[in-house]
Amino acid sequence: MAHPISARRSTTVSVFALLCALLCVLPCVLLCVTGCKGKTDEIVIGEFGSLTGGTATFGTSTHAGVLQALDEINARGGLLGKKVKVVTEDDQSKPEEAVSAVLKLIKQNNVVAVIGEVASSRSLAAAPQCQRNKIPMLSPASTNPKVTEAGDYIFRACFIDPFQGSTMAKFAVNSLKLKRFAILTDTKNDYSVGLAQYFRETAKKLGAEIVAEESYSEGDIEFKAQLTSIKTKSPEAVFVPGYYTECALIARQAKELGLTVPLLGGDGWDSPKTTEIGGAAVDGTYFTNHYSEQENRPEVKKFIDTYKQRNAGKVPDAMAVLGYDSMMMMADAITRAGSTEGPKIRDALAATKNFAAVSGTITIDAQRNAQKSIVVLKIDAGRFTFVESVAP
Amino acid sequence: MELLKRNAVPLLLVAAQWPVGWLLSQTVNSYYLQIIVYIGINAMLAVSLNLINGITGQFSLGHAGFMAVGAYVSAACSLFLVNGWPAALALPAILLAGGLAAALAGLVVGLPTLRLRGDYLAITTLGFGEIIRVVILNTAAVGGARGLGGMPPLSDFASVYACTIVCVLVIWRLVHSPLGKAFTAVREDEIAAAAMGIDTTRYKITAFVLGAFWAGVAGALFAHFIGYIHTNSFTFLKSVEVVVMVVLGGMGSISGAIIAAAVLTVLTEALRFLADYRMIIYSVLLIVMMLTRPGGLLGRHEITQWRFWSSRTAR
Amino acid sequence: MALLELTDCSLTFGGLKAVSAFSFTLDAGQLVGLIGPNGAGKTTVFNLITGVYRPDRGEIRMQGQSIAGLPTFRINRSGIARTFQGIRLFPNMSVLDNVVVGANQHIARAPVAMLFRTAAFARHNAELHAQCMATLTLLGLAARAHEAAGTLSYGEQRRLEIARALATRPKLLLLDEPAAGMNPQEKVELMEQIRLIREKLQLGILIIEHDMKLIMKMCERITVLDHGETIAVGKPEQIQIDERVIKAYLGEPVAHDS
Amino acid sequence: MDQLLQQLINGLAWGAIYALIALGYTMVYGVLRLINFAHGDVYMVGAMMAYYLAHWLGFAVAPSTIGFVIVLTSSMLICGALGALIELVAYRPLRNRPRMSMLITAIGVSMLLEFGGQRVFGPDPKFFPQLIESRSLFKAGAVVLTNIDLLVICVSLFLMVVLRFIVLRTKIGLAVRAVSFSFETSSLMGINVNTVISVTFVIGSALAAAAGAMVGLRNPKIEPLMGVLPGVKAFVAAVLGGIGNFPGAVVGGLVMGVTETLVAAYFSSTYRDAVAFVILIVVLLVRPAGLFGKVTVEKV
Repeated sequence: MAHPISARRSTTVSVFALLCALLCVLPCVLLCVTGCKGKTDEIVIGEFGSLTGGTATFGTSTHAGVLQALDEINARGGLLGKKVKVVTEDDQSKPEEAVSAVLKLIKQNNVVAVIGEVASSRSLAAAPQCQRNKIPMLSPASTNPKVTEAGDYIFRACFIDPFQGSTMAKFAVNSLKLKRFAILTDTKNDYSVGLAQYFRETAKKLGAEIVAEESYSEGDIEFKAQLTSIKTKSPEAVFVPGYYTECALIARQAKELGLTVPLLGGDGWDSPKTTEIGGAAVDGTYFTNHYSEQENRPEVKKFIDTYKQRNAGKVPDAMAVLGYDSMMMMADAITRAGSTEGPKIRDALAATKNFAAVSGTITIDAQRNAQKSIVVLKIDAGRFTFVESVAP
Repeated sequence: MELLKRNAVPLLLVAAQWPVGWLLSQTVNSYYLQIIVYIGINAMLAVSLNLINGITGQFSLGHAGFMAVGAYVSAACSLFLVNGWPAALALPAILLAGGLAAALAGLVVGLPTLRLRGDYLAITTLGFGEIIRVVILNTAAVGGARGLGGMPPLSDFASVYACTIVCVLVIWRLVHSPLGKAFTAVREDEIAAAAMGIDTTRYKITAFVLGAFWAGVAGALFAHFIGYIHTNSFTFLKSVEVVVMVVLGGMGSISGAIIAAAVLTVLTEALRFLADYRMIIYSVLLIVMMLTRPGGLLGRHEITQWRFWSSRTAR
Repeated sequence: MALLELTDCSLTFGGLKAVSAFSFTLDAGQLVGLIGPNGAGKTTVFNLITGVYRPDRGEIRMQGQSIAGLPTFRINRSGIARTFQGIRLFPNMSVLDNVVVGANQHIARAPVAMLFRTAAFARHNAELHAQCMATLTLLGLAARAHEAAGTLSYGEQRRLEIARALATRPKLLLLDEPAAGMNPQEKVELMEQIRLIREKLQLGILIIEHDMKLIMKMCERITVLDHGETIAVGKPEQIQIDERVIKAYLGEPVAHDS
Repeated sequence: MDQLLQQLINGLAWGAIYALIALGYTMVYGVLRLINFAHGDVYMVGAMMAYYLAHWLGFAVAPSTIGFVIVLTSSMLICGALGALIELVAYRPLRNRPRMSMLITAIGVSMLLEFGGQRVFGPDPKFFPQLIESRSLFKAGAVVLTNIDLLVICVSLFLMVVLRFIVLRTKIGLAVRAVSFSFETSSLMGINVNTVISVTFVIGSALAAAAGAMVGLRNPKIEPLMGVLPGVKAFVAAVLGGIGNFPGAVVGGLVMGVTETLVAAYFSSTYRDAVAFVILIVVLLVRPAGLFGKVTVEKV
């Protein structure tokens, strides 16, 4: 045995030698195990999302939408005469995993384009990798304006925070004639924080007053403390920009505490779960969304029917719609590009104009954001009814 | 001169990371390179936590908190302070900033809490990690819930591995020096150690601060490798992940911690093909590994000890 | 001046008087025995001296300096080292490392030298190593220097505790039942070793022991404790015939069980 | 004043839930000195089981109080069995091993339940059927007390009384206390330690399941990760009260619930989660073994 208290130079060296050897061998083994080259007779598109972890419910919804679009595309004969394949990677709702996932898609699966992520944080983490490798990335639902600023290969299929936040503020002040608002924000969620910020700014500009600002965290189920505080300030409406996972419960507890003013929300409310969990408590809520079931556009009806068929009668939420639209936009871009080369798909995506998506007619603007009109819905006896439409 | 000669091997090893890094970047695709870099960062986290949990016998569950401090401070530093400096200057600056900030946090947390024992210490360190996260989430200057991005890609394979080697070397030499053996003595029997004239609190705090320092450096490297940080990367689960590495490697075994970091990092990637079954299998494997080798992969031994190679009795 | 001086020390646990009004002195180079029946408070006295407990009342002086209430490690640095009744080694460390930890206070604090492993550091290490091995040799443990302390036999562990305590270079050594669990042969060896240590290092030694033969043979003076109180002080031959001592050990006809 | 009263009601109902979960932590910690990381997830399974039972047994379409009682008790039984199973498979083989190894398997089990839950139950939130219609029992000014809040508090209280009876008045309770005191001595005294530990897990897990089912009723949104945060908070509550101490866990839970509510109401809802930990740290600095815990002095 080495001498315990004398300097152990030789042994230190051997540790490093061994470890270095180990570190070299492991990746090689990996390479053999997972290394798979894409076949040339198919077009591979990558998808990364949160299939597990804190926001798994959004990731799986998006995934269902993407798969539905994929099947429709392949049923039509694929793209450029080739079958389309989607490789999906889970990022466990963690930013650094999103980086791994995207790199794997690009380097191992040789994808021609990437769809993802719902959460802006993960999109922001992954975007530089797509940009560096000149692979177009289309985010279905990352609303933070910064996402597409990562580079000219990064696009999105959804609204950005300023648009939704200020639209709701204008609607509440101008159409509903309300003057006193409370805001209940999910501080762990940048979408919620973003919407709240622009709602606040616009509402104040229009002369309304924010009488209370409270917050909660993703995953909470107890909001009575915040709601009781809000109630004492007697607002005329409460803006709750968040996801249906919490919003429906907020509505319920608000009613239980006797806070009966209307709630206002964003597209995070769009889910059958909102009415299922919220019950009668969500009636009277106004929220902004991409489309309305009552619009009678053929895309909408077809999408919802097929979705129900494929997913055991489940009604799609906003995430599923955006996942579907993203895949369809990407397919459209690839067809127009006539090629699977990154730069050409990018140019085609950037040139997307008046694309008839389920979530509206989409035009990609110079900032690579989707321009589409917004609709305001009201929940009435458990149904989402159309109130008005606002052009971008 | 004499110093150089005596430390030629480690110095060469550190220096060799740059040509090796260049070589790797030419031959290995960036996906593998990224996994290799993650291994380095995780190894640094595991080894530094091992100093606290394995060698000194304390129980910290807040390593992700220190990592977060390092990541955010260094990121803020490179965005607002050393913006525009040449990389050769900016890199050491941000690493030092991240490390020192985390070390300071370690001192602040350690001073009052280290008199708590075992699980009480664990829960307060866990609490500290969560407090850090809540504070960051509510600090608009560092992005809050939107995360912080735009850091220059200062860290790469070479800088990560150079730092990992230095970290391992410092901790190895410390705990294997006559003076440093007191760390292990504190773990083995605190009362006896005190009776031998060892200021146990001071050793515990030293371990805490030094461990936090390297976690901060790891955080800084992480932030500048990914280029975007968000509090979701530094949850209590990240702390748990590092604790798992330490225990799986064998409490107190530095080489064990490195091996466990590598194994677990590669394992999560290798299981990718399982998609949403991945973490289920991962957790089952974790339980099985622990049941079959309860003392960790190397037990308390180092891979360099012949006992490990020659007899299977070592656990 | 006395090496160690306790004046009127008392300690109660809850309502129980563990040690009451205990006074005691020990001069440099003296070997004193502390005996008494089980639960008499002998180990508590050790714990008071070494700062594990703080006396409710009373004064403890080491070479004239008050040490009552100081943290354990400071008391050790003032020159008091001890062994433990229930062995408290560092079981997963090697025998040699146990002694090295004992020598901790006498190792140069030079972080730079340590990190860069300078020649001075290596030299210092070699010296330290030689010293520690010498200490181990003194207690007959040199051959086992590289084994884990936990694997030693009971008797060897007791001797290692002494070696570790000696490595702190104390002026006063407190031995808590050093011969417990040893066979007669080992006890004889131990006595020889203690005598040797005392001669070589000129230490004051305070020893708790249940083996009367050993105590009577070795000690110059004996203090007898019972129920936390000093019941006798004197030379071995005086103690042997002291009535209160005999009563404490054998009990009165209607004995209170202890 | 009205608001304060309302907040106190909110806090107490919420604290009762924490207390039920905290009791499980404290019991397991008492006998095994193990932070049972999987405990929060057992609470989740409790809620899920109640959800599925309510649907399978048809109470979801025909709600009734009896239905809730049946669902609650069956869920408690199932989770009790689950707890015993977890102990048997993941903890028992490691009982004489370093404590850390058991902690890691506990983390493993926790992850297995979470990720397995996402796979089996699906990651989307589920609506817990309203087996008892929520209505306000009385309104005094702005203060509202709902029947559900009252039910949560009463059921929790009832379960705690039952637990207290078991622990203090029955033979098995005595054995649990003995094992908590000393593992080795109890086995020498002829106590079957394995049985006692299994019973501890059964009771602790059943309490968590009860908490899960009641949370489902009160805050009717359940999902596979719902146990993570309450799990950590309940553990904090147990430590706050002095881990290993039963009344301590209850008081700790109530204190946590009420403080969190008050902090969210009067201070800042943003910092609510942080404040819980700050309080814990402050309490531990003043009383290192929690509010009711005894500082154990190691015998030298």
